[in-house]
This record gives sequence, structure tokens and C-alpha cells, in this order.
Amino acid sequence: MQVNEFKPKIVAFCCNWCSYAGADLAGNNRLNYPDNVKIIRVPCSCRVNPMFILRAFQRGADGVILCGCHPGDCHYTSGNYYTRRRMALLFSMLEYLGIEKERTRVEWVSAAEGAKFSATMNEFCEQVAALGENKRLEDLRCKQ
Amino acid sequence: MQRIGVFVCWCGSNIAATVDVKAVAEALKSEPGVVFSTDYQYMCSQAGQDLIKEAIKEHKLTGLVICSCSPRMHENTFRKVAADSGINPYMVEIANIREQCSWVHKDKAIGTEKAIILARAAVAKVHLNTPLTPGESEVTKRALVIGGGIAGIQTALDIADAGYKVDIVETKPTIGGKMAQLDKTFPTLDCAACILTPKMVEVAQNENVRIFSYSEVTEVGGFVGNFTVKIKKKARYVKEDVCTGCGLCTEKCPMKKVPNDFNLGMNNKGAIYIPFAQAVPKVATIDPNYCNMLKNGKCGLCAKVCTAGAIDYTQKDEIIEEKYGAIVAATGYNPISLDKFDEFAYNQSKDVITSLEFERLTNAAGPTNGVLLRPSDLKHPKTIVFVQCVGSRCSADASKGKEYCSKICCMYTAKHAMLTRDKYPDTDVYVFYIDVRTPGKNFDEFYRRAVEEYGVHYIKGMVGKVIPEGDKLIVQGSDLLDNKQLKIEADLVVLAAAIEPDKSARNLATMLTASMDTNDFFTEAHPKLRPVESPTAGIFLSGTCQGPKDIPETVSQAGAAASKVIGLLAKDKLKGNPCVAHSDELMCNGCSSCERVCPYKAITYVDKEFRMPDRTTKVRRVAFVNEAVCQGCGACTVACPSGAMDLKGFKSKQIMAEVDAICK
Amino acid sequence: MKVSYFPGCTLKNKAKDLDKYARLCALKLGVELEEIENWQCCGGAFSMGEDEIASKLSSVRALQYAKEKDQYLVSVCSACHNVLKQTNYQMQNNSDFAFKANNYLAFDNPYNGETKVIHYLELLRDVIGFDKIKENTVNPLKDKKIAAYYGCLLLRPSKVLAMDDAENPSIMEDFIKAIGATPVVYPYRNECCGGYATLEDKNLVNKKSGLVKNSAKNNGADLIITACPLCKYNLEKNNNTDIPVVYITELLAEALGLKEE
Amino acid sequence: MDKLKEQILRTSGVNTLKCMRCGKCSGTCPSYDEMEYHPHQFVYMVEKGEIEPLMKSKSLYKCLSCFACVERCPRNVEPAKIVEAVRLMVIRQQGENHLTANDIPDLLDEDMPQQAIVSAFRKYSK
Repeated sequence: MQVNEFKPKIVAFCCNWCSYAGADLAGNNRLNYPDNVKIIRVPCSCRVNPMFILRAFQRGADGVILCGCHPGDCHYTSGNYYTRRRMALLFSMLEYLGIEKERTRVEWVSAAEGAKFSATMNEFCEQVAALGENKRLEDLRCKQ
Repeated sequence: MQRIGVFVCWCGSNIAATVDVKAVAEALKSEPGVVFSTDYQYMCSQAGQDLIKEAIKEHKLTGLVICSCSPRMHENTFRKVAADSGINPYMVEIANIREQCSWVHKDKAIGTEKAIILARAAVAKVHLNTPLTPGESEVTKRALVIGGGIAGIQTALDIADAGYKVDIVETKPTIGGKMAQLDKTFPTLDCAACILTPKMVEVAQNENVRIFSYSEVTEVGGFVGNFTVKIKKKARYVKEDVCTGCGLCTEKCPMKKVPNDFNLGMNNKGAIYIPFAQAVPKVATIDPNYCNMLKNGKCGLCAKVCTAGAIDYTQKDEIIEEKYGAIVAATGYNPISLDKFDEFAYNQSKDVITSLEFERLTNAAGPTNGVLLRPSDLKHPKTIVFVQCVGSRCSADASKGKEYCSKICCMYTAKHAMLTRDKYPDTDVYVFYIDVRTPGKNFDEFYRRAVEEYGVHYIKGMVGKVIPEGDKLIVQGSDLLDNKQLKIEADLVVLAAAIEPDKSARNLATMLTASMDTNDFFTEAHPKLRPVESPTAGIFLSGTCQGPKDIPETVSQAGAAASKVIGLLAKDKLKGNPCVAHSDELMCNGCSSCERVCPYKAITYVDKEFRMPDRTTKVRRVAFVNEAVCQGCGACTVACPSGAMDLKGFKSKQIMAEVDAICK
Repeated sequence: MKVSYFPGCTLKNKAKDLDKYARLCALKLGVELEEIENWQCCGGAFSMGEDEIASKLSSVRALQYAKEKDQYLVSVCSACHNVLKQTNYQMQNNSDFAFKANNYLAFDNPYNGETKVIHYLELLRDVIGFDKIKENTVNPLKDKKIAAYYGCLLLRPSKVLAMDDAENPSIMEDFIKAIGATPVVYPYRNECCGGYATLEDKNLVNKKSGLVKNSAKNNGADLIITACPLCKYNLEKNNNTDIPVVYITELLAEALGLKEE
Repeated sequence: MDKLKEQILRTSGVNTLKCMRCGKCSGTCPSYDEMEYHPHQFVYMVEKGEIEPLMKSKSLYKCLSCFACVERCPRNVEPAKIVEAVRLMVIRQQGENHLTANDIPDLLDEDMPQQAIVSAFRKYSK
């Protein structure tokens, strides 16, 4: 492994019912994905406030991914539809602010899709790594 | 400031092999607020649990971070440990360093580094945790079953047998539903009335059951365990408790031209009627649209002949309000309207009928007393063609019909064909089919009997057009296996119309906040694992209102719904999920955004008096979350523009603290 | 009121009565049929190929003409009507086709399906109203039992034509009632007469037309009415059954007292 | 995918996979008895890529474009469009017109409406 290889910081919000369980399944099946992905558990993808994503970028995250139940499968019947609409707006605004849209993503991962979870994370990390560090929104005052 | 203890589990070698657990415990010691940090081989074992309990006592811990397997495995275990030691169980956070760390990363240095970060995020969250207590609510020990067909009857009987009170609300003057209209039932061919009517009597006589016939639900409020329901008892102009069901009035009523809906309009009844001989309750009902007395005050014959004095022309609709702990939807189905399928000439010939009409034509209590005579000229039909899949399995963009398979048609068509050949061996019977679907116990054997023993002609293909010509019906269809277009001269054509949920279901779903699919079938909480519960707590599903099914399936689902209801009613109190939404009244601006996105209607608005700094008071409209109804998805927290709405256990501050810790 | 009128090739030649009486009757009922300038033949049959562009341009031209005048586009011939409505539908729903058609035609303002295309019968039912026909009927055809022949092109595909229930229509029967006659409903009224196959397969056409005529006759009709010259031709060429076939406009003219003897 | 099949699917705009093989199109077709290949076979054979036999078949010229199959198909497959697409594929080839101007005079009689001739031309030749 190269010593200076850039490892992007990735925050992954996972809904408790599908995607978090999908991530657990990836673990059960020992499906590797980069260690720079850190998961935050939320009850539903619709709990993710755009503020959280902005906060992540402010604090130096290089990419943020949201995982929820597949459309129609939401534990709370319609939460992921809210997510889809809200994030479409947020991501286009972020793009306007100069955060490449490749740094953000919404993905539907069911509790059975461990393989999809790991594949998605591998691919997303690669994609973000290719863009390099997020400098646009990072607040240097927060850096220690 | 919290006093936090960190407990790093090895999980044998599951974690310890790729994460340096000692290093993690050590690193966490320097985190602010952490007063104790250790590692152990199996934290979930009894010894591990004792270790945690000891530490809580010794170090006066107020919050715990367990670095172990997924919270989906052992969160409850560790919450219980906390509770046993006098800490609120919601002061525990799990850092998932097994599934999300040791199992997916091979390099020990990397694994250790990530485990430390995950643990730090958990510590950051615990700092902001507050003790949470699940709300408790009482359970009203009475269930409501909406719909009095076989599904509703079975559910009610099973609930009543367990000793709970149950009410059935049925819109028709009698319970019994579709099954009461059927002749025989597949695959055993017992007569529907013989097996259904004893159940109707049983349910009527059960002291735990009340039947509100000729009634409908008009309003539903409350939540699981505590529903308040308004039921409209429509005026039947007959005193239910006085009428003896002798039927004299129905014979004497001079108005004879009322289409008999029980026989699907194939004959007439009086303006005062009892739907059928075994009706429950067996009391007469007056149809106000036809009764001369009610329309223009001229007649009154039924009141004169009624020796019991049961007729009451002044009766009014009555609203009953009742409390329930659980509600079961059992609203059933209807055949679809065939107006859009007139290539089969249903609207153009009386001798083109639906399968349900065929049931009535062969039923001994039907318009022809069970003799198979065709409606136009009451002659015995010599050639009968059955057409399957009429309006089922249509493509969504075909602008007519339903996309789903109606499931019961293959079997009842085989039944009709077989019974016809059995009773009238001189009749030729043809069945046009696309596929014959018979997945059920003894179902395929039944269908094969129709073919092999009864000589029913099954033709693979579909009918393109039915041409009424003279007193015949020319059925033009394709025989795909013979590669021919057939023209069969038939006397009677029977269409297996698709079934659809009863029209009342949509309105009811809105009242119950129970979700429906695009076809207006109620959706289940989980298609495999929670098939009889709606996603809304306290609402259960029974029978065809959830999807097409036959009688055996309906009865088993009815029993399953009943057992779920019994499980709920057996509890004295319901413990809620404490991780629910909460609105800060001082910040709420009353905009209703949260109310609109809530899938459970858990949020209402109330006018509340506030003291202002200048000692005046002001009434403001603020959001109020019903904690018993809220399921804790958090949709409202994001919709709230003022930041008043937050989710307990997943507060914005907590999640942002995790974000900060991860990005550090 | 004025409407744009697309007569079509046959109404200028073999079916002059269909055309003449359509104009006379409409005028009597307060609608002037304004013939589109320099209209071109619709092609007689709609080409179902999605990549068929050129063969539909004459229809688009007529549609654009009506749009510029802000008028309904009315035709009497069932075939013209079918082609115009289907082309209009394609202009509305197939953006690729609409783009190419507009490129060919290079209008000042591109055409995107704005015009409302209606058949003469729809004009009578929805714009004029059958009640008004009833009021203006001077020779009610009281003793006539009339079989309406829809054929295929008036009703199908119903998603596009959207005039009436394709399997159990009533517009022509209601029209027959409005002029005082008795409609005869018979099962073959919406089955094909054989259409253009008449050119090379007389046998097929004879069979199909025979079914229609027999069915009308057996159900007690003494007259068949149609809006389509080709249907009329095919039905009349079948000698097996003796039942006259006339155009709807001829019959209307008779009822309104406009028929020249 | 087979080029011929691809072209037919594109010209017709039909998704043959929607067909559930019920045969209602063939049950309703007025020209059924004149056809060697019937409407449901057109859909099925195009789906399987067996297009050449269809192109050679006289059945192409027996379809009356009456839209009965289109109207009554429960899956909205629109079989007539498939027949038309195969027919177009044939007559768009040089010298493959089914009807030429020279054929016309012999086929006419004095009552025949122009409509018959133009329609037949639209369907049978390019």
C-alpha cells in the first residue's frame, strides 16, 4: 500500500431497519469495504437533516452517503420518499456551492443486500477519492 | 458532566483478532468525561455483565459505551444491565466494532484506529443522552371488527372465545357477506350455507359479541389500545329487538319491484325485506327508496300486519360511540364492473353473467330455486362457456381491468363446470383459460377431476368477442393449442370477473390511517413476517381486504388476526417506544409542516397559553406529539423550519456530535 | 360558429352526397363547415409505424391550419377522422415524431397537438346537441328501424379516438333517436367490413360485410347508416342480403327537410 | 439482438415482452381464417426473432388494420402495430411493393371509392 494514498473521510447515514442491517450483513459475510467509511445509525433516512450533511462537510468530510430502505419498503411507509425529494434539492444546492455531486449520494440498501452495501461503499470511496480533498466547505477554524 | 464508562469487548477473537482492544480501551481513557475504560473477553456473558455492574457502582457511572457487536444483537442486553444497576437504559450507546469494523477490515492498525473513532463518536453521543421513559397507556379490552363476512365472523369468534368483548359492524342488514351468496365451496363441495350459517348463529349467540348490522363506521380517533369510534346505525324502520323475523310483512308488502341485491338483481323483493332465510339478525328492513309509506305516507300495510308491532316509520339514524383497544378491517371484495369489457356483451345480453351471478342461479335459495335456467327465457342452457381472467392480469396501461391475478377464479370456474356436468350431464361445458392456477391443497386434483371425470372442455385461449345472435351467443375465441379460431354457439356465457376491494375500504383506510396499495388493498406491516397487521399500530387485517384469497386462506388469516388482537388486549398497559418526536413549544411557530409529513397522524395542533416576559399571556398554536402514536421516524424533525421538533434518542445535537467525532 | 372542415378525397368524388348534406345540415344547425385551403389527402389509413413521418404530414398540415384559426377540425369520413385523430395523438405523445414532423414542415409556430379533432357525429352531439336536432327535425323518420354501422375506424383505438365506448357505443343510436327513428342494436356494428382488402380479396370482404348486413337484418333493421364511404361500398357490394345503406348526413338531411329529391 | 427484430420493435413501438400469451388478439381477429400466421404468432415470433417466415407470409396483407386486437388486448401489446412493422419492413425494400400502379386498373369498378385505393396503397406499397 502506498503511504501517501489519499483516504477520503466518508460519513454514511444508515437507516436502522434496512441499510444498517445491510451493513451488518456485509460484516457477517466478511465483505470488505474501506475503513474510512463510518456509519451513523438513524431510525429512518428521513431523520437525516440537510444540516447534518452540511455539518459533515464543514467538519472536513470528503463525501456523505445516505442509505435507506428501497422505495416502497420503508419501515415508516413513506420516509424514504421524503429523503429522495429532500436530498435531490440539497445535492443540487451543494453542487451549486461547488461540492461536486459525486461527493453525495442516496442509495437504497435492504437488510438482505450486504453485498450491495459493500460494493456501494467501495465504489463511492473510489469516486470520492478521485475528487481529492473537500476544501470548498471545510471550515478550517474547526480543525485542531 | 457525565461520568462515562467504556467497555471494549473482544468477542473472543472475533474483535480481538483485528482490533487491538487494549489500545482502544486505553485511548478512550483520555476522552473527556470517560472515567473508566476496560476490555473483556465476552462483555455479553454473565461475567461481563457483572463487570459492568461493578464498574457502574464503583465509579458512579452515568453513561455507558459498549464497544461490541451490532446494537441489533445486544443493545437490549446492555440496556437491561444498566437498568438493573439503576441507570436509565437509554444512557447506553453501542459502538459497533464487530460487524462494521473487525469483520470487514483485515489490517489490525486500521481496525484499531477505526474502532477508536467509532467509540469516540459513541462517547460524544452519550454526553448528550438524557434519560428516557417509555410512555404507558391503558388498553381498552374490546375489539372492533369492520365487516361481517366470513373473515369478520371468524375473527370475532376467535377473539370472543378468548374472553374478550368484540363488536362487528356490517353495512348490510345481515352478516354473512359473499360466502352467504355462494352455492358450494371448493375443493370439497360442501354447501356454503351449511358451513357458514351455523357460524353466523354462533357469533350472534356469543355473549361477548355484539353485531351492529346495517351500520357503518363514520369516525375513528385515538390510537392503539385507545381508539374511539363512531358507528352510524342506519334506520331500518323496524325495531330490531321487537321483530320476530316471521316474514309476514315481506309477503304482504304491495311494492314488489325492488331489485333483489342479494340475488344480484336477478329477481325482485319487497320494499320491506329479510335478505335471506338464515339472515342474522333475522329482522326485516325497509328500503326507504321504494317504500310508499316513507316516500309519500300512503300504505302502512306492514305495520298493520305486524303482530309484534315492530314497524317504526319514524326511526332515525343513530350514532353510537364506543372505545376499542384494537380494530380489524375485514371489508372484503366485490366483482369489478364489466362496463369496460363489453366485447363479452355483458351489458348487451342477459345470458352473459358473472360467476357470482352463476352462484345465485345454482343456489337452491336463489332466483331459480337452484335449477340452472338462463335469465333471458328461463330455458335450460345446453352449451355453457366459461371465460376466465376477465379483467384480471391486465397491464397497467391497458386502461381497464386489474393488474393482479384474482386467485379464486380458476378454482370456482372448475367447480361451476364440474357441478354443471354433474347435475346436467347433457350440457356441454367449455372453459377458456390462459393458465389454470391451482396451488392449494387438493386444488389441482379437483381441476383434473373436472376434466377427466366430468368431461369439461378446457380450451387454452381467450375469447375475443361474444356475439348475441338470435337466442344464441356466438363465442368467438382462439384455441391456441389447435391454432384455430373457434366460434361456439352457446346458451349461457359466464365471465370470471376480477375481484376488487370493497369501495368502502378507501374511506375506512383514511379514517384508520392504514396504508393501501395502488389497488386499494390494505397493505400489511411486512409482506412475509407481519401479514395480518397493518403498519399502523392496533389495526389488523382479515380476509380479502388485504388481497385476493379463498375461504380457507381467509379463515386462517382471520384466526391469525384474532390472535394478534388477543395478544394486544391481554396487556393491561402498552409500553411505547420512548424515542419519539418532541416539540419545543417555545420554538414552535405553528406552521403545520410537521403535521403534514407525519405518516401516522401523530401530530396535532393545540392552542396553548404562554406567559410572556412582560407578564401578559398569549395564546399560541403549537404542535403536540401523541407519543403513543408516534413511531419515531423523524420525518417531522427535518420538515420543521424553526427547529422546534426533535427526536428523543436521536436528537439533532446528538447526531451532529457523532458527525463531529467521526470527522475529527 | 365556424369550424375547420377536412372533406377528404372520396367526399369530393364518389361520396358527394356525404359532403353536400354534411355542409347543408350543419349550416341549418348553425355551424359553417369551412373547408381547409389546399388540403391534401390523409392517405386513407393511418400508418402505425412510429418511424413513418412523411405519410402523416398532410394531416399535421390540416391540424396546424385549424390551430391557427382556433377552430375544431371536423371531418365526416371515418377514415380521415381516424387518421387525423391518430396523427394528432402522436403529435401530442411522441416528442421524437413531433420534432421530426415540425422540422419537415417548418411552420412559423411549431405544432404540438393543440387542435381538437372531432368527428361530424361529435359535432352534432357535443357542440350542437342532439336536442337541437330534435327541435329542427321536420320529417321525423318514425317508422324507420335503423342499424348504425360504426365499423372499426370511428371507435378504435378508443384510447385515441375517445369518442364513445368502443364495445357498446351509443352515439349513432342517440343520433337515430334524435331524428325520430328507432335504432337497432346488433352485435356486428363495430366489426370490420373488410376495408381496403376490397381491392384484392373480394372474398374476404364479402364474408365480413355479409356478417354485418345479416346481423343488422336479423335484428330487424330496414336500413343501415354509416359515415364511411368504403364501408358503404363494401356493404353494398355484398348481394346476399337486401338492405339499403345510406350516409348519416343523407338521413339527417331527410329529417331536417333538406334532402333534394 | 437480431437486427430485424430490433428494427421491428423500433418501428412498432411495441414491447413484445408484455404479452401473456392469452390469444385474445387471435380470438378477435376478423381475418383469422385468411391468415397463415395469426396475430398472437406475429407477437410471439417477433419476440423469438423468427421474422423471415413472417416477412414471406401473405398474412401480412390480410390484416385489415381494424384495431380490434389493439382495443381488446388486456396487456396493451398492440399486435396490429407488429404486423404493420413487419409489412413496412418488406415493402420498404426496393421492388417489394405488394401493389403497383399498374395493377390498379384491373382491380377497379366504377363505384369503388378513392379511399379504397389510397388506403390499399398506403398499406401495400411504398
